Amino acid sequence: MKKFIHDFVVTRNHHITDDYFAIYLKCPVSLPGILPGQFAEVLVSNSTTTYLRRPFSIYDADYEKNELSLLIKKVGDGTAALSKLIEGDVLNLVYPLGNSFSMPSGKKALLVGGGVGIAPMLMLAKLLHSKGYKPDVLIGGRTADDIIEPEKYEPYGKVFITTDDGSAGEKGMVTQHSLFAEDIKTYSAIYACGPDPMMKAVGRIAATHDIPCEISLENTMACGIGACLCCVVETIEGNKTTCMEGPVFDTRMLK
Amino acid sequence: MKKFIHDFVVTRNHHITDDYFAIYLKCPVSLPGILPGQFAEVLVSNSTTTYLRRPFSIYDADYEKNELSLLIKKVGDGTAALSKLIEGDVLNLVYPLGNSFSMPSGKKALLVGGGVGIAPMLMLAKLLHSKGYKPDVLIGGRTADDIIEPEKYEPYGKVFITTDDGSAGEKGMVTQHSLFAEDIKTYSAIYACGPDPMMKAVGRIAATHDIPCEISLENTMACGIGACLCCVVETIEGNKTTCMEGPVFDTRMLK
Amino acid sequence: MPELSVNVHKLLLKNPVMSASGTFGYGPEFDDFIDVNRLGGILTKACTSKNRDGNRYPRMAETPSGMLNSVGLQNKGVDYFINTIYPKIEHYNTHIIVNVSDSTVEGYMEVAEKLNSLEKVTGIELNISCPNVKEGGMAFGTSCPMAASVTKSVRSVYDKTMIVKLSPNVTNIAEIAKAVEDEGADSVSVINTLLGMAIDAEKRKPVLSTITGGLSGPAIKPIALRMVWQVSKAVNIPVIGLGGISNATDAIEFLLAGATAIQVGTANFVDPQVCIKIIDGIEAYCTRHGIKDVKELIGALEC
Amino acid sequence: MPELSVNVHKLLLKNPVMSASGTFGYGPEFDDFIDVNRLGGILTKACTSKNRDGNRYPRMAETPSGMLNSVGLQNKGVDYFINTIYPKIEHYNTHIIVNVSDSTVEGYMEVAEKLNSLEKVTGIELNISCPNVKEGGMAFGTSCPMAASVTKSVRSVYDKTMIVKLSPNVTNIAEIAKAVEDEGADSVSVINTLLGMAIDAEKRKPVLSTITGGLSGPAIKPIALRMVWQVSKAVNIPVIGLGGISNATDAIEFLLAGATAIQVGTANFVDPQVCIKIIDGIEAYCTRHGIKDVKELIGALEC
Ligand SMILES: Cc1cc2nc3c(=O)[nH]c(=O)nc-3n(C[C@H](O)[C@H](O)[C@H](O)COP(=O)(O)OP(=O)(O)OC[C@H]3O[C@@H](n4cnc5c(N)ncnc54)[C@H](O)[C@@H]3O)c2cc1C
Ligand SMILES: Cc1cc2nc3c(=O)[nH]c(=O)nc-3n(C[C@H](O)[C@H](O)[C@H](O)COP(=O)(O)OP(=O)(O)OC[C@H]3O[C@@H](n4cnc5c(N)ncnc54)[C@H](O)[C@@H]3O)c2cc1C
Ligand SMILES: Cc1cc2nc3c(=O)[nH]c(=O)nc-3n(C[C@H](O)[C@H](O)[C@H](O)COP(=O)(O)O)c2cc1C
Ligand SMILES: Cc1cc2nc3c(=O)[nH]c(=O)nc-3n(C[C@H](O)[C@H](O)[C@H](O)COP(=O)(O)O)c2cc1C
Ligand code: FES
Ligand code: FES
Repeated sequence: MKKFIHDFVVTRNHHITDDYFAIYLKCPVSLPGILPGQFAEVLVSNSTTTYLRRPFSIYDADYEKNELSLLIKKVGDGTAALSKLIEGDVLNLVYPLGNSFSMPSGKKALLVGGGVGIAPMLMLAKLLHSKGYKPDVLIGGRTADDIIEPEKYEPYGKVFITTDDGSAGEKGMVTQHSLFAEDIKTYSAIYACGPDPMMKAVGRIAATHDIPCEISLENTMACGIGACLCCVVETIEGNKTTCMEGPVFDTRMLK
Repeated sequence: MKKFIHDFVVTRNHHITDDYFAIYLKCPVSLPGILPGQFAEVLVSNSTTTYLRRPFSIYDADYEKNELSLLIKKVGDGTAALSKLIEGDVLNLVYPLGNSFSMPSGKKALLVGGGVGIAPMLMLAKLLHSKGYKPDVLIGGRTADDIIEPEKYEPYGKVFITTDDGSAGEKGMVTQHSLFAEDIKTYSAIYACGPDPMMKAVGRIAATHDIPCEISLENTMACGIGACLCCVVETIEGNKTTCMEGPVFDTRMLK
Repeated sequence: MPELSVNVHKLLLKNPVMSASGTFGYGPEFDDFIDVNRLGGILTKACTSKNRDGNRYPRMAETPSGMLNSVGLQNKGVDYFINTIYPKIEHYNTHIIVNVSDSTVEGYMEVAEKLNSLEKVTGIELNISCPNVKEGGMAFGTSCPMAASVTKSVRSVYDKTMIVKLSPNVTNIAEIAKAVEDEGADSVSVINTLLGMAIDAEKRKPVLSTITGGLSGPAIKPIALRMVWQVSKAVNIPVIGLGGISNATDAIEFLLAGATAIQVGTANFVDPQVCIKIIDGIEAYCTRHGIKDVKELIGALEC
Repeated sequence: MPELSVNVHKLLLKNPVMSASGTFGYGPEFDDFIDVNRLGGILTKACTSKNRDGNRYPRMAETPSGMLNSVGLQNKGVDYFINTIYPKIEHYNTHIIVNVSDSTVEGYMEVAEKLNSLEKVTGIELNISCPNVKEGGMAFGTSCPMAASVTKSVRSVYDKTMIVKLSPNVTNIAEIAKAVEDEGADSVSVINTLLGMAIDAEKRKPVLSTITGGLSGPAIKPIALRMVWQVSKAVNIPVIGLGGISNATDAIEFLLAGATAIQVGTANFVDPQVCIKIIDGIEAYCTRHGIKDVKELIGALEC
């Protein structure tokens, strides 16, 4: 897929909670096609301490409005600076980067997002739904504050929630959710994105039940376009770049 | 004089021309006394390429409003970033720094400002006027666009203008202005701030007529508080720091 | 239109701007963003005698105005380069210069010898300065005798333009430059990365799997510029300057300091179009200053 | 409340945070902004045997995340220090360590000997690494025999804590550290500035009057951290870490890498209160991580 570099204009910076915000960006030309799981490398030009671009999954793409959005969690200086952008500010993106999720072999699919790891799941849920699949979306977080915009997924599938402290949905880790106990075998694919331990745990359960499982990795990146080889992950076929050959990997491929 | 470090709040960023802007800043506590010629070291926190603080003369101080202002010319990344600040933004200042102008021995004084070098002259004109002196203010620039807010000086003295291209006031360099030809001996002090060659030229004329002349230097600075010894100027008494023993120097002292 | 071409030994570059090894892939990675043919040359990712997996992840850490990397020469080996990569890049209408690395002198020689016959590979850059491999790498570049020895050996098997890329992690880089000049280097590139380290204070662990890594980016520009200046005064062969170059002004500073050409590395990650902007910016600078030929700028610093 | 005190040889510092030489004046420059007594120590501006005017203006250039300086040891000489400056700072309730420099071994010895008797100067830091003077300075710090010789000579006339400040402009800093340890250094500070250069492309001239200058600030932090790590593994005396430290996280990284104490330099220019913020930040880190004594962090990097 062809990659672009464009100056987007911020149309809205929506502060969802203290820690999470969604930034809506208008494309200066007609928005190119974007696949679920793809990401953008964002130039942060309003932070004195951020040098490299920052990678973010594309949260949503609206081809009618020519807009895409990013869902971002404040974790350091770069994300803090992005949270301060306001309508009219310009943001330079290199995009769309990376591969995408593959389609399930059967009807039902389970989408698991932990915290901000939910970001790539919205476009995936939409696509699955539009193609006639039945996605279930399981959103996990430490507390209710980490369950971001769950209503967005409702048009496309059933939404389930877990929190570590039980402040929303079932109490416990995502992998402790009753879905994994009861219905797990009914899924023909599992997709997960979130903290490493969470993705590993989901992968292990999927392997036990022999369900194909794809996870989206967040390896640290310098270029995002396959030029630096900084973002590699060890696979059974050798090192692969997360930015080009990922970020989505079949867990059976990973070492 | 005691120095302070304070987070000021931008109350207005007044874009005077494409190149010049005046930024008005509210002090979080009661504004300490500021002398004409003193400056502030400003932390630029919205530029990725600016590391050290930037020194700017204090343009004006309004003790009733608890505000001070800076008059800034865009010359590089730091000043460009400052030009983008908007109402409500926070700006950290170390101030008031440096010495001040001394008072003339007789009634009449000539204040000469070239381009943004006019900045320290406003407070000086005010002070001289309030103490009963009669300041004449001569503002020079390349074109009419470099003659910034001349009306501000009118309440305090007579205002004269020169431009290199004659687009405003007399045509020529400040030192070619008729004031220097006719009335120069009537002044008991000359004060100048602007490009180096201009200040040197003014100093030479002052010396010829044996008029005390003080100029405000803009040596590059790292600390602004006498700690680094980067900003030195050679004087007949040895190296002096521009930030502590200056920025105002009697031209007879300089080598 | 000012003349932008420069000569690095036998290579006539259409302009002084090349991409630095390891930061530009092999070229096609940037096809979506720029016309790669506009560059003066492409320095490929390091090529070694055998396949190398490189170091374990994590391989990079951001630092103030820069980054550390410890990629460690990951590549599929010279045969793979010749058979699989070369056919995909030989169409480029610019110099392809292969960055040659290895752990042993024999390894360097093997790679160079095999590349000698590739028509469109008009030169090699001997990387005797990689800080990210346990054996060889930087060790070759931090002592005069070793730098001389690898240069001499490769020279004996390689006919075309041979550039030697120097390590900045030395007391006296000019001495090393002279040592490789004496053994037949046609040019030197100055500098490779500075050895640095990053620590995750929360985890109390190094950020990189290799503990230390190579520092690049604007942070190192003042050091690189100084070294280019020192080396260009010490040798008679052309110096290629690099280290932190991010815009045309930076590039011109390196030319003034004595570089005949420059390379752009880490800046490609921040702006994949930066090389073209630098070429255009150099041209604009020349026009603005009435400079007819960019060669007038080389070493033109007035001290 | 975690214990923050550390020992550098005979000096008990109330916390590991000191100000770096040449960036903090003599202390009073910061009285308006902080309580200087809270620091673990103050390293004064360099002190030489005779008055020195330093280099000509311009003496500084901003660089990406850093700066170059070529102040060149401007000071009024050791007698002026003793007679005029010392009385103004002896009231401080913290260690005053004088940074000692000169062009000759005899000059170093003269300064050290004269300082030996000042009660409140509890140590000296031998600056064998100043890149900004024509004679002496860095030359002493870039070869083992010279570093050893100046250390040995000053040791013979100075009884109290003697720290030697090392130059990063070397191939192997650990060797130099060992050389000065062998000759009686009680501690080493790592690092002084890296030799760099800045050019004004418009004027085609060097920015600094001295052409080259010393690079400091966050830009050099990864290099400094690596060198502290290398040196602390090589010597048995305490290492004082510095180079780009700007916040408590940076400081903790240096402790983890093996530094017993740290110095804050250029960051004082950007935030004159930074030293205090770093002390408070180290305390907060210890509390948050359940660390009872900051000494537990020294060299605690898990590799
Ligand atoms: C393909 C991809 C997609 C991503 N999608 C999203 C997204 O949709 N929304 C979102 O909020 N974030 C996403 N991330 C993570 C995001 O890139 C980082 O949070 C961001 O770069 C942090 O920048 P910062 O300057 O705020 O923090 P920094 O100051 O750089 O880092 C702050 C802390 O976060 C840690 N950190 C930074 N980056 C990473 C990383 N990639 N992996 C693990 N730890 C890291 C650092 O070690 C440090 O402790 C994605 C990352 C990748 C690689
Ligand atoms: C005591 C003092 C008072 C000042 N008062 C004012 C003021 O009231 N208003 C105002 O607009 N400016 C003033 N200046 C100058 C101002 O500090 C610089 O213009 C500013 O620091 C430039 O920052 P920048 O990041 O935009 O430019 P940079 O990117 O740092 O520099 C851009 C260009 O300007 C040159 N430059 C930068 N600083 C100086 C300097 N000090 N002297 C000469 N050339 C320089 C650089 O060499 C470069 O060519 C003053 C300077 C001093 C020392
Ligand atoms: C990710 C990365 C990989 C690199 N790989 C190589 C390499 O394979 N061979 C080499 O000689 N230099 C390599 N370098 C060094 C660069 O070519 C260049 O010398 C250095 O980064 C300084 O230039 P810069 O600051 O413009 O990046 C690499 C640098 C980076 C950042
Ligand atoms: C303006 C300036 C002056 C300096 N003067 C001295 C000095 O006199 N003696 C010395 O040993 N180091 C001197 N240094 C070096 C610092 O003490 C320190 O080693 C170096 O700046 C790295 O630390 P930093 O990055 O925290 O500044 C000076 C540094 C600067 C920026
Ligand atoms: S981030 Fe550079 S190759 Fe993936
Ligand atoms: S700017 Fe540091 S002493 Fe003047």
